[in-house]
Amino acid sequence: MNAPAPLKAKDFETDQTVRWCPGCGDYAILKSVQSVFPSLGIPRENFVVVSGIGCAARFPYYMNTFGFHTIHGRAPAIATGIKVANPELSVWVASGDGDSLSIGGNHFIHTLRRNVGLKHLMFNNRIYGLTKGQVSPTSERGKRTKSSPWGSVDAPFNPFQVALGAGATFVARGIDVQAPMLRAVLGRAAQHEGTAFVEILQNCNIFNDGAWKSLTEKDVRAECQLLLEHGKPMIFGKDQDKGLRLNGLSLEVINLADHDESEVLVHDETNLNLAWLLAQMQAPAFPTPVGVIRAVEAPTHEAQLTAQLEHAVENKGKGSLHDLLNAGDTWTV
Amino acid sequence: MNAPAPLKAKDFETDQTVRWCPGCGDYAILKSVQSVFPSLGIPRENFVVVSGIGCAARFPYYMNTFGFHTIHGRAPAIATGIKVANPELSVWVASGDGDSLSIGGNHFIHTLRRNVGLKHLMFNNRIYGLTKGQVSPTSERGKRTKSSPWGSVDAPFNPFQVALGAGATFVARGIDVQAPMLRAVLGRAAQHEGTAFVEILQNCNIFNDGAWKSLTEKDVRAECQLLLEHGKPMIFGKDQDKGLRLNGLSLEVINLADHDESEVLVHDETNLNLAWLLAQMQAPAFPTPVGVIRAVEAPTHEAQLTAQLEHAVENKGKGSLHDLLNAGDTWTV
Amino acid sequence: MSTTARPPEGAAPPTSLSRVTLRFAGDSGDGIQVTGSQFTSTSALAGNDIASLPDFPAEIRAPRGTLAGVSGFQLQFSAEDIFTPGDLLDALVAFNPAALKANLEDLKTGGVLIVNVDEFGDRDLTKAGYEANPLEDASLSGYRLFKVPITTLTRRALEELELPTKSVDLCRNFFALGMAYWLYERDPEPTRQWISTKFAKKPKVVEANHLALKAGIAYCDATEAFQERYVVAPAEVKPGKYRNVNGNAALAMGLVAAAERSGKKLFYGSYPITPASDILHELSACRHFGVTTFQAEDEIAAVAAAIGASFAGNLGVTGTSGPGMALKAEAMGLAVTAELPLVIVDIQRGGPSTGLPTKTEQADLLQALYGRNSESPVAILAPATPADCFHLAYEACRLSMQHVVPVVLLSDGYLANGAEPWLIPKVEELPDIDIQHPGPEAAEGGFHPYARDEKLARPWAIPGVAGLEHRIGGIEKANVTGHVNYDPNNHHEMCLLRQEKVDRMVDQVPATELYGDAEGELLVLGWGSTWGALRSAVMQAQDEGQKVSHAHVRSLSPLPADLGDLLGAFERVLIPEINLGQLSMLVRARFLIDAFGLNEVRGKPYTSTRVYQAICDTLEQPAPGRA
Amino acid sequence: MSTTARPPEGAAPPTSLSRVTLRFAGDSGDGIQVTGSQFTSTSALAGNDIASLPDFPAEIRAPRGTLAGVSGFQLQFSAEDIFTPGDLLDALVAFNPAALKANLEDLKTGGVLIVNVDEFGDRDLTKAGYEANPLEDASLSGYRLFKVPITTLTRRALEELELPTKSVDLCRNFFALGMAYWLYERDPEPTRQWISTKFAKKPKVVEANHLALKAGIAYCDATEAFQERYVVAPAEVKPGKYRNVNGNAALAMGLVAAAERSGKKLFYGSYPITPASDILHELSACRHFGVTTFQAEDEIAAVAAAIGASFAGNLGVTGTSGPGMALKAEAMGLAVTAELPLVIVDIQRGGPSTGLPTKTEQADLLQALYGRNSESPVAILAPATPADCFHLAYEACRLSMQHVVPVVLLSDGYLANGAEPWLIPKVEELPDIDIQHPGPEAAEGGFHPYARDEKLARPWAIPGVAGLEHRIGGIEKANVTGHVNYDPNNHHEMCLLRQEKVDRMVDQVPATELYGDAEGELLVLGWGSTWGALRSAVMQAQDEGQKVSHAHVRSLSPLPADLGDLLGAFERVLIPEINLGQLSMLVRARFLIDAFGLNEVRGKPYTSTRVYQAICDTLEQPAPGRA
Ligand SMILES: Cc1ncc(C[n+]2csc(CCOP(=O)(O)OP(=O)(O)O)c2C)c(N)n1
Ligand SMILES: Cc1ncc(C[n+]2csc(CCOP(=O)(O)OP(=O)(O)O)c2C)c(N)n1
Ligand code: SF4
Ligand code: SF4
Ligand SMILES: [Mg+2]
Ligand SMILES: [Mg+2]
Repeated sequence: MNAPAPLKAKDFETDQTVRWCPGCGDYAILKSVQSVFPSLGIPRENFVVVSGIGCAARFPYYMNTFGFHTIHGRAPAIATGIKVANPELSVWVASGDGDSLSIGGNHFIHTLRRNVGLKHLMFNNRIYGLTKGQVSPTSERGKRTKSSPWGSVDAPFNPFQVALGAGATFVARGIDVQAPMLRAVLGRAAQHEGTAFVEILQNCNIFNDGAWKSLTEKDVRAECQLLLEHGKPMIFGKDQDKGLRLNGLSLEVINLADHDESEVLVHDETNLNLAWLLAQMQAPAFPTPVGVIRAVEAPTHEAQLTAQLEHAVENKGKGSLHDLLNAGDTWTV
Repeated sequence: MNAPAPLKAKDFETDQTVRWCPGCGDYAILKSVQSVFPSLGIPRENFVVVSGIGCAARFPYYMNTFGFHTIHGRAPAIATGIKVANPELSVWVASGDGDSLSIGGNHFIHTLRRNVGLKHLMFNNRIYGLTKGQVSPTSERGKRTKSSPWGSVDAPFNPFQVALGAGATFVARGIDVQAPMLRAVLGRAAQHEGTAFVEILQNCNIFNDGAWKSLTEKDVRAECQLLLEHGKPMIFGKDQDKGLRLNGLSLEVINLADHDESEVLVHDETNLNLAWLLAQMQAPAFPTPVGVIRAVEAPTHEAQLTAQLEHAVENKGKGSLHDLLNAGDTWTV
Repeated sequence: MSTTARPPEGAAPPTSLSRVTLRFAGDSGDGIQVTGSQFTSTSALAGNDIASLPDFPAEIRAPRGTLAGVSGFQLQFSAEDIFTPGDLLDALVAFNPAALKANLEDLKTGGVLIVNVDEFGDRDLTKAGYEANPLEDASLSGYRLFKVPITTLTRRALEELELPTKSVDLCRNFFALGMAYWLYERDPEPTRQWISTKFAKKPKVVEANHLALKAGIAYCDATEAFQERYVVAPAEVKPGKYRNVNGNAALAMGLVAAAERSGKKLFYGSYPITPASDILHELSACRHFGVTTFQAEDEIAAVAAAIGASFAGNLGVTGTSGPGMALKAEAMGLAVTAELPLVIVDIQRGGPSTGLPTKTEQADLLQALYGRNSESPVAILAPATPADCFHLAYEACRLSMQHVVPVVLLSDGYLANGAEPWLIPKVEELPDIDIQHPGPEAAEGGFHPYARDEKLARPWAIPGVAGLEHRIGGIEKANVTGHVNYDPNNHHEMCLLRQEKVDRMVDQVPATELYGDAEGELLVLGWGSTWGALRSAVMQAQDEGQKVSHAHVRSLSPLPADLGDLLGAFERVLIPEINLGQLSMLVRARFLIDAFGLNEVRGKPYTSTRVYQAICDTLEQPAPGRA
Repeated sequence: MSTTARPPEGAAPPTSLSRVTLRFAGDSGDGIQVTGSQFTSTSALAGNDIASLPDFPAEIRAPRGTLAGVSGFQLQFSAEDIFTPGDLLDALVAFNPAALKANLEDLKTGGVLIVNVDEFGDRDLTKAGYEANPLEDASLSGYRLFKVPITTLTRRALEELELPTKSVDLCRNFFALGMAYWLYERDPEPTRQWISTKFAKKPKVVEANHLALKAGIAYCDATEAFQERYVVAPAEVKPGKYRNVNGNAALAMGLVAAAERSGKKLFYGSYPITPASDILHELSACRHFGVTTFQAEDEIAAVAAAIGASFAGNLGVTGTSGPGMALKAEAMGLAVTAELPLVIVDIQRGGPSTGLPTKTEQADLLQALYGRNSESPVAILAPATPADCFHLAYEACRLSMQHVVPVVLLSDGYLANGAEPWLIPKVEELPDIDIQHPGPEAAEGGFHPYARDEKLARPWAIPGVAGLEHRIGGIEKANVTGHVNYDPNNHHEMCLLRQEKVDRMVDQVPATELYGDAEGELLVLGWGSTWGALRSAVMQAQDEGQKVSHAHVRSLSPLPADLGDLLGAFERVLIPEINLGQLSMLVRARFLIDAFGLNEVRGKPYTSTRVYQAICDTLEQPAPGRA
């Protein structure tokens, strides 16, 4: 085969009209993904985008790859089958907060436990978009929606804590409207061998407009976000004047005017306990961490399975159907 | 009503023959539960024991309370309906590791998120007992079972980490064969208002005999278990000669011969990050923590719902069916 | 009131019509649903019989101006009894080219067609997929086309308010409504009042919409454009107090009513899904009725929690649509064998799988009957009209609690969103729902959770009652004692008992109403939301002297006791359903009748025209022999 | 070999029998299954036709000596063709009082009854629920009772080995087997060899078991207890190589064979559930065949992963029992509309809900057909015998991949565990499974994922092939292009196409084999595991001159093309099934035939006696008229 022409973002667009509400954050995510895919050195035909149901889950229709828009919550399980069947494929799950964490919560945690080589992108708009505005498992307590007109009584999940609790090997956060950062995060996810969980903060301008505004508006970003970089001190603020410090078992924000930079904790993607602390950081006391919170290599489900298949052949010889059928006590008449 | 005669363990026995394998750890758990229930000051008719399917899930049949042996994995959801319908009831879920964490994983994490007032007892034998010995989500990697004759390829869940990740307000561990400790843990769970998750290490002598032997055998207990007590330093060992110390973001075991007791970390049931660290402690480097790892009060689902129901009546007046039917534009012919 | 849609003195007298079918169509942001509802209410107040149906786009907010974004609202108003929102349109108001394109095929030749010409720019046409402007070629010559610059006129009318253009344009729908009121001589006052109440907190908006409405009427008064006006006289309807109600709202009220009348707390466990979500929304607002709604993590948890609530003595209800129903299957089986009250609401939609979520279908009947492992019988009711959703929801709760058995309520997307006038029942006239929970006295001599009364119902004994402690579960139980039991004969007996329990509910099924003679050449048999189309079509056939009758089954399990005889009295039976023949199969199997089917699965209700045609076709078929 | 079960010279000649039904019963720890299997293998080697059935207790390890803990193994061996493990027992070996109590009612009057008297102590009797010792009153007088102190004799025989008593007692089953070998003149050599191989690493155990076996034979030789011996001559069976196989093992091999022969990788996604788990176990051992087994977190993930694997080009299979099948419903609907190959194995068990997990039933047929939202057709095959599980598993895979359609394989607990001799097929004689995935050339001119061939199958295009990138999903798709499509006519067409695709598979259904004349007074129609009982009963009726024939449906969807004509040629049709009339309903609805049913749901197979009786009863009924 000739070396194929290098792929461009356009190669990943389909001829289907994109059907999200004008202004929806999903458009920006789509653009970012379309611009990252060609850079990965993977032939287009080796991408598979799998989704459940929801606005987010419309994603595969707009990606010119192999795609499967499945049923609500089951995308990780279907994607697992795809990846195990053919580990060569680059398998991406596009899913909403409801799809991933409500109906799909069990598959979500088990995929993480097994460390199947999927990139799980969760578009978190803290609402059910497609069904027109019900409370989601990431909606804040007290939230009034169509299904909670008196206010939601439940605490939301912290998606990172759920993922870490399930044994996630890669956890990261991006934001719909911050394309360069999102692209970087997606690039990292693509490289990860096991399950890469990426939470993408996404605005649903129809049913939950401004859910992330307090940290995504241009003028507050620097103060409200902490961009994590492995091996770098965790410093943020418009003037890079604040940092994170460990105090016993908790994190605290220090002002670099009063403290030395050496007190600032250095980000370590491989430290599970640090990831756990970072996962909990919430406004207003803390900036929201973005970028890669955790990344460790661990054996993937499919790699171990493949090894086992090979080992079995080494051990027992390639299975012979004739022998299988003729095994056990036989007799001839 | 006359003050009823105080209840005895015997009052909680049923006339049904107990049908576990001789030697099964479930017998001891049953005994402990039967001995704790009468001490709780709750009338017998206010107990409901709910279970899914599995050996563990046979539990309700042997408890002379209201009981519901439901379907595989769904006990927490059914129990939620019971508790919400009647918050006066003391609702207990008896469930296996497969029932809770495999098929029932989603209900498990959502119950914890909502903090529904249930006591969720998970009998962890690291195997599927009832179906005769397949790998469970708590089985160790490499485990050979009927369904994994070549060794399991997946990492197990750490049930505590899963629970903490889901927002658990009460997390504790007991052991089938250590009745006094188990009874104490159950007593604490009974007092907790929200979801109380209790992992009970249980021996399945038929399909996974000795799974916990390395820490439950009488002569190793002191060295291999750390009994947690709120406000007390975390010290263990036959001679109470070892303690836990914080080193950066990790725990380490120190020998009190070489260190002062003041260095030893004091257990704090309300510290989520400490709970996270304790949850990860594993043999051989660490003792297994037993007792109450975490206990914090937080609003329960049903209490908030009840408040909302009351608030609504205050706010809108008790609903009138006539008004409801006659609402909106009406006309008379 | 100076502004009125009444004719100016001296104008030509309006043409009198017995019924009109009208549709508003535009972008989902155009306020189509409000416009339609207002016309509906006004017509109801004017005494017409009415039936209406919204048509939502499948996307939340498809791009403006595209076909995918078209929203519609159709209503029929009439001087006679009507049963459907109408087949072909007498008039269509199209707010943009996409709306025109999507709806034109339903407009009668010669029908009134009002378009907002301001929206027919080149880009608008392209978005709608028009290559040429239909307003400028001959393609609309078959209709009475009125090209009105609605945007311009509205803006002009609201000039003085100095509102931002965006806000002004939001009033265009009232301009159009004004025109429609003029055309059909409707009193705009109720709408004026509605506007005043609705936007009470925003006086500017009130004023703007009032002005737009008035301008629409004034435009018609002033221009010569519309030469004709129409009146539809009030219908003769049963006296009483009415409101317009859609199926989902009616269903939700039926549940609340049953809870109130039985003194039970309603527990509604659900997971959002189109087109059932509105029931969750309606009930969530009913906290002051003591209604508990539980938005579960999935459909399985929703039904499971409802089962738990039932076990604890609430009226446990769960609601969903087809795909969610599939997920509930295993737990429904538990409710069957646990023999607990449980109402399962399925608002059917287009399938299989995700299918056509916003479209209607009647293809979950066999799923409701057989969609569980093993012999797992439930009762099944299916409302025939939006208002009937109230009555059958109420009945489902009553039966479920009194017979201690799961009951499925099969509505569909068409009933859910379709609306009709509802003669509001008096609370005290609703059937009694007497519920008996055994008290502590039942413990005497030993409590038997699977003892049965003459209905074969077992006692609904709830936790908290001393002495009634007992265990139930999904494993087979001994009859009477309820203990786990593996005895072969007991199992067989229990399987038969569970079926017999449902079968005995036939006593509770009213005699089948027959519309037309009790014998004849053809019986049209239906169930569910096709009722209106079937009734209209049969009326038409009867008017033309055909020996055709109509019967509609509201209890699908058990089937009415009289059904066999009824069917047997006709030479042919035609069963139209929006599926590939599900009731047909049940009827054929049970009564060995070679029934004809009308089976089109197009995601939309049958028109009465289509059913009428099927009637004619069937009458031309030789009558099949009988077994 | 000095030890033999052959008669000593000069002994009375043995009675010759054409067939014998024998059951071993004891505690689950007693080695009953091994004993039974050994007798089965030996009889097979001796040339008999055989059929066997284990009966496991519902509990894992119920307390020793209780009724709940009784394990059984029944086999029939014969000099003629046989089709079931037999109805009533000619001989029963009961290892303890509970085993006696649980099994006695199946023993023929006059049958041989061997009991281990050592186990009839007072405590043992109480545990089994006996108030008095049945060996000491007259209650067993109707049988040929042999009271053998098996425990004592085994201990004595093994004395010299100085093993712990516990180990010695584990050999008692071989003592009993030795007795049975003596009684039926069986050669113990194969069992001796089996013991040697099985316990090769434990020579002491080998020796102990050899001694026990020998002692059992010697005991019979020595005592006068058994006056009679029996021989069952070899049957005339088709020549070839045989093995004994149970349904689940056969099924698993069928899947592996289909994967091998089609060159596909087998992906088996499953969640353990009785009685389907053994398929997972069997396949998990097949890693060296490249078989991937995926023990999922639940049944939904299991089917979902199998669908994903199919999409990626594997042979995706999922297996479960009824409750798990219910959970898979929604995902099966996805496979239907996505039009992917998928084999869904349902090993039916007693229901509803958890029901009777270890017992058999045939009540998931309607669930398989209709247990999903909307019109969601699948193909359904049901094997008739344990060995047939191999062939239909193979066929299900072939059809699913070639027609690109989900296929359900309905086995049951009886087939799963029941065993029969299987004429091992030659690998090269298995039907070809030619699978075509479109290659890059299919991209030319635009790839159409929902274009169809003459079977209406769409191309199975798998990821990794350049140019074939396409999207599929659960929303309705346009035919040919596969794009999301809401058009009403397309939806109707697609609903019909999906059904028609399954209907056209009728070409692949072989003509129905009729046992008996092609017309007559009664056709006995069955499906699934009742085959043996039906065939035996029909043979009996035919032997008695009745005009009765037997037909057995192996393809339930589509039904065989010739079925209607076949049924029409008989005056009456009787459909025995272990449910309340599921195939009956299909047949009645489709053919308008007033079929009789035999519908007993006892968690166990019909005996041929029961079926024979139903045949007689039906023949006495007036023949129903015909439509
Ligand atoms: C089995 C099933 N249950 C429910 C639904 C209805 N449904 C579709 S999407 C959705 C949730 C959407 O929320 P989320 O996953 O957050 O995605 P978003 O639309 O916000 O992107 C629901 C409840 C469904 N399609 N299938
Ligand atoms: C829907 C469904 N799937 C599968 C099963 C089979 N099953 C019963 S119990 C069980 C797992 C038992 O393991 P666990 O929950 O750990 O309980 P244990 O028996 O070990 O106490 C399984 C898979 C079932 N009954 N229902
Ligand atoms: S509803 Fe919200 S999430 Fe869905 S497309 Fe519209 S803006 Fe986006
Ligand atoms: S199988 Fe294991 S868990 Fe189950 S009853 Fe027996 S010993 Fe206990
Ligand atoms: Mg969302
Ligand atoms: Mg277990």
